[in-house]
Amino acid sequence: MELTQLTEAIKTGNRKAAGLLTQEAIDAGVEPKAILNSLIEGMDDIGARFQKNEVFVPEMLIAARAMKESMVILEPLLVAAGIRPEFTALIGTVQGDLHDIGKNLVAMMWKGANFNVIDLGTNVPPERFVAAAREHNPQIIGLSALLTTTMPSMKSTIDELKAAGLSNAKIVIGGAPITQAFANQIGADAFAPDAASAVEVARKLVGSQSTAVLA
Amino acid sequence: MELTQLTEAIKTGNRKAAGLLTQEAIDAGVEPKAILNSLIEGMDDIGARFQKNEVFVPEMLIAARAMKESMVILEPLLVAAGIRPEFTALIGTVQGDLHDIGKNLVAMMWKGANFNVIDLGTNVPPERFVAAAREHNPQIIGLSALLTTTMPSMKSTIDELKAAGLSNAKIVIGGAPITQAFANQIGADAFAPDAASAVEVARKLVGSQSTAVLA
Amino acid sequence: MVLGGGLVYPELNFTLPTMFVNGSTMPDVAAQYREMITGALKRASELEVPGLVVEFETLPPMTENPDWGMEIAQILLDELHEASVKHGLKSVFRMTPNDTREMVRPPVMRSGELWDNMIELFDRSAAAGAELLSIESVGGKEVNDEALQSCDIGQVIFALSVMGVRDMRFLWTHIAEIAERNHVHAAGDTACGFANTAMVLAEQKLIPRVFAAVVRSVSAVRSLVAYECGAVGPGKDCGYENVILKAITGFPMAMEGKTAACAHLSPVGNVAAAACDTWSNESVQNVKLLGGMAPTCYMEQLAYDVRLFNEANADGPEAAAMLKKWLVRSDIGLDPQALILAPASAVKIAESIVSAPNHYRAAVAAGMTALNLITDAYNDGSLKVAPREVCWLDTIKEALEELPEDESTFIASMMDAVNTTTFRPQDYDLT
Amino acid sequence: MVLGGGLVYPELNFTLPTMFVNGSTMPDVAAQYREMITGALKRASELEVPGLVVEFETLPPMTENPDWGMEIAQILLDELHEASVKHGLKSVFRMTPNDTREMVRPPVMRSGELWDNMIELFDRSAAAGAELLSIESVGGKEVNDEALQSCDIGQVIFALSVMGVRDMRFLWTHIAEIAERNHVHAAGDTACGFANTAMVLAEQKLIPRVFAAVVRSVSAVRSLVAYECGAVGPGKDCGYENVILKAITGFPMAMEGKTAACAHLSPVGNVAAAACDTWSNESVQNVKLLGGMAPTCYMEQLAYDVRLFNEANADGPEAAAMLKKWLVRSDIGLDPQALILAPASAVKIAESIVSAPNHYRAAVAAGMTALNLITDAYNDGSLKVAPREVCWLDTIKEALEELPEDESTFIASMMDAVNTTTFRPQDYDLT
Ligand SMILES: [Zn+2]
Ligand SMILES: [Zn+2]
Ligand SMILES: [Zn+2]
Repeated sequence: MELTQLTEAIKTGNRKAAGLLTQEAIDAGVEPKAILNSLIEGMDDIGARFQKNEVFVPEMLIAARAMKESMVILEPLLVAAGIRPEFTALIGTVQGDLHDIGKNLVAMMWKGANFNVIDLGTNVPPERFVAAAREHNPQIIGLSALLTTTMPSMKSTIDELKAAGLSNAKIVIGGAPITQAFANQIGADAFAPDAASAVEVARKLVGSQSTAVLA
Repeated sequence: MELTQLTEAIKTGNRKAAGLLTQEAIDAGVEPKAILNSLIEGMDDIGARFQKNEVFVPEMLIAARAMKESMVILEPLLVAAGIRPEFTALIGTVQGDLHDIGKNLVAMMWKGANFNVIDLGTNVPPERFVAAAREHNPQIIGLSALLTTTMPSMKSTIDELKAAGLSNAKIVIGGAPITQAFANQIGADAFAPDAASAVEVARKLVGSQSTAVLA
Repeated sequence: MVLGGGLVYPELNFTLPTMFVNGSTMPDVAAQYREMITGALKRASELEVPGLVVEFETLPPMTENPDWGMEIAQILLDELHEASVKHGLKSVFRMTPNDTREMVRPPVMRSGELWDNMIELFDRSAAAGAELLSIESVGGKEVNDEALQSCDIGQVIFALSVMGVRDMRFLWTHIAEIAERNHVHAAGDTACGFANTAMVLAEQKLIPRVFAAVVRSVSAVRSLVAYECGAVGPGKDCGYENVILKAITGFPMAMEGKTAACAHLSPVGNVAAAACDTWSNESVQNVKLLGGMAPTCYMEQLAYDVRLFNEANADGPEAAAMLKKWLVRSDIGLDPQALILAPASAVKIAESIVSAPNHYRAAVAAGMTALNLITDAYNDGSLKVAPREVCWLDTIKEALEELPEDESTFIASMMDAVNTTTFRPQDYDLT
Repeated sequence: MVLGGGLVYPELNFTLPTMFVNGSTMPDVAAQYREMITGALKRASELEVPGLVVEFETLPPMTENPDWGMEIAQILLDELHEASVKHGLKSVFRMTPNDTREMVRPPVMRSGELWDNMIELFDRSAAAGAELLSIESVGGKEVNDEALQSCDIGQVIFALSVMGVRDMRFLWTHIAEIAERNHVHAAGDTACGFANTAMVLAEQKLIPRVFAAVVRSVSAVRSLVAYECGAVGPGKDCGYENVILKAITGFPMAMEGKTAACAHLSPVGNVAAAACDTWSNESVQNVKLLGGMAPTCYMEQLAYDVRLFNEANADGPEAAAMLKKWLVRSDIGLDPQALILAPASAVKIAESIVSAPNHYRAAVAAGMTALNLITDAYNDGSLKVAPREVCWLDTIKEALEELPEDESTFIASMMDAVNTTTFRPQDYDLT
């Protein structure tokens, strides 16, 4: 069977078609890895168009939902074959700060880039970052803040992560008042000026070769 | 004789009268210290009016010039009596910066407050501050900068002064881009937001009791 | 000082640079606010502003700890008093406690320690002399955040006209009572966390501008509730929907535009000025610019903006109308939100709101009116719409048309559609 | 892009935050400028400005090391080119080498390494595509600094109309030659180090505003020399005297006002806009504001200011005149400098300058005309003058009246009066 139809279903966010075509492919005996790649190709396409400002977040979201529909069916086969996301990312808005959206967009973008994303929510104290990092062993930890008065919480969080010996995870920070200079100052590994660039930044940090490993 | 006339001559910046009345007082056998105090009283009055924005720099300047006219006559007697300015202040615009006026105004204000002021000019490298501090043993060192790109020279200067063991002089910084936060950051002892406040700041630093020891 | 009496006043707001707010930093925090207010008031006096509104929008720890919030409020009130005595500077103080109820998730909206402390801060600041009480209330944001990302106008309408309206009715009844008891004014709210979030996402090209414009129009229905509960304006600066509320209520409104670029970029820099009674910079951190501390620099910019508005007003209604025409025309051809915030559009949206039988239908009507204004202007060539956005005109229209007539049917369908774990239905009378 | 053709363009300038400029920091310096220009151009494109002037005013080390200056200039030129190709953004690049001749005291004005490097930077940047050449030249500042502090108008006139004029004649002959050879424009100079210093000192209440206003008027005689030597405008933004020069030359002028509060406070925030062909923010550091990096925020503010000007202009000369009337009226009753920079005043000052037999007499005439305008307005109640300043009206008048008719007599008396150790008389043909 032709997987291009499945890729197209992801690109256009056709959830129903995505599910049906995935099942069809499995039934036709197509390799799980090949099916996954066709999904990735679809996400790759929409992601590139998003980066070029040709489509918006909702289009990204419906593509991601279509992908999810496929993955529900595909995942057990991938697990059985030992195929899993290469990288894990932890993300949260730091203590004292309630801002959601920027953090959510980055999480969505990272999921789209085939990161296993664990979202700790908002107002996350340093100790919860530390505990979650111990549990999930992430390669990337993303910290978000929108208030000048919660920016110092980023530093506390980084300090506690380092003190806990969790310094092999790369830390990337972002949010309206954040700058590269601040990132340098508090010992973050990187600064992402916006959601779209967060993927590039994260990939660079983990040294991922793929320009678009999406899943 | 009445010294109030001399005080008045200083206040109004009447240079000629200041000189004549000083000589008269000396001839009449008035104590040099008493004459000095009458001058100080005049400068004190004009200084207070300047702080209240009632008079301008030029009025301060002509009062200072009248005072100088008196001092030319009075100084030998003061020296003979062992009466000299209590404090010495060094001042200069830091390396790379050519801005004069702010620094000059502070120098003028400090002179008015009876500091012995040594003005190193503009574009002063750290080593010249160090050499001058060794020579003059100031209680106060004033650093001025008007460019964001010469502010780091303030830090270099402070670092070199400290490295040279000259850290008993109190360092005060100022200039358009300077803030208290920057002063703290580079280890300055104080920040003077403008020329008028520079006197208060300097007096506080040297722990001078006098609210207006002017000469 | 009469707000809304024809003269436009600057309204200044400022905030801390990067620093913690806690017990040990409170002396520094206080010093920062003292520095900001003294610098700004000095400049306002020098420029002889006809009067000034100073807004204190607290940071979360200052609402959680009313003593801290009051310490800063008192510093500001004292400095305003001193500037009045020393320099004859007339001023009004607006107190805007940060809505901290969402510090826990799902938020507890009507009780608990967060609620108690917030109400305490309103009460104590009103007693201390805060003449205007405002808030950027957040009820409904639990659903709206997600709705914006998926550009789901139905869910936005649920968040704003069902959840938002119900929360504001509860909250503003309390604020109005506090204002009355303390003989001060309940001023107004803002759809900041809803429509400004949409606007900023659109500026970042993350969602369509046409969608953000429709959200703005819908948001008016929610912000209107403050006035239904007794608020009298001026509505809070960042509520760009204030122009619509002014058309409905006639109350004076704070507005912000180009001179709030320090706080966020916007496509409505000039048009927003066309209906302002106070003109604001939204918020600027206390950082150093070459000209002075940023709050002082922005005080100067507001003062000159306001001088211009008042000079035109001084030449009579025709002159004032001419300046407004230029301010409006400068923006409305380039952005759909600018178009729907032009006073003429605002009147049409206001009409559609007041003719509706309930808040829900008002929200749908406001959205549809905005969408029609945008579509008509696009079709007649007077409004640019980016090619990638054009399809959204139909998408939003269809979504609006599919919404049921009946509010309870709508609520039932939305309670199925949205993520109900993000909020407490009982806090919105939705159980 | 036609400057002076009726459409007003924004003119943006930006500078580094706190950092060293040296060989080892040049990569960071370059990154800063790249960040500033890309952010600003992105916003300018989004707001669809009709065109843009970007000024690069170098910092001293970049004039001393032309390679560094050129590295940054090339980054800016490349980004302007890219924005033009990608987004159709029209732009003009103004190169303003910092006048480094005063790095040694007394300054060597006409030769030496500092001079050579400065001229090299002009030449190379013109060859690279800098269409406008400008400078804030400093000849005469050696005397003017002291003259301002003592408010000695005779010495100010000596500094400006003798020293300044002679230095500018020498310098601008070179710049005009470079411009011609490279087919770019000698744009113009500014009395920044003279009249803006006076204005800022007056804002700080250190010298009288009336004195600063007279200094401004006198400074026009000096800045005019650039045009006498072949400059064609637009005169540099911070030259508030440009309005007088425009009345004389008819050339387009850059102006700055309220939206330059980031760089310095001023009493002429609106009136300065009444004669602008480009509208500038003077200079803003690359610091972060909540809305974005400060250069981006100021780009937005300029864009909206300019939209308003152009909307009024689009309605024809009467409409444009009405907006100008408001801009002027907003400021001229409150500050003497605002009064003398109103276009109507500027014409009178311009007339007194062009009727004078030489630069010296022109300076005296300009000062007297300004003083009379101020005195008349004070007397008829249309201008506020602070009580402590009133006596200065007579003081300055007497000082002006006492100045000799004959230039050589004046020069001889001034060479006795001023501190001649601060400058090299031979650099001013004064030996
Ligand atoms: Zn807001
Ligand atoms: Zn606000
Ligand atoms: Zn300048």
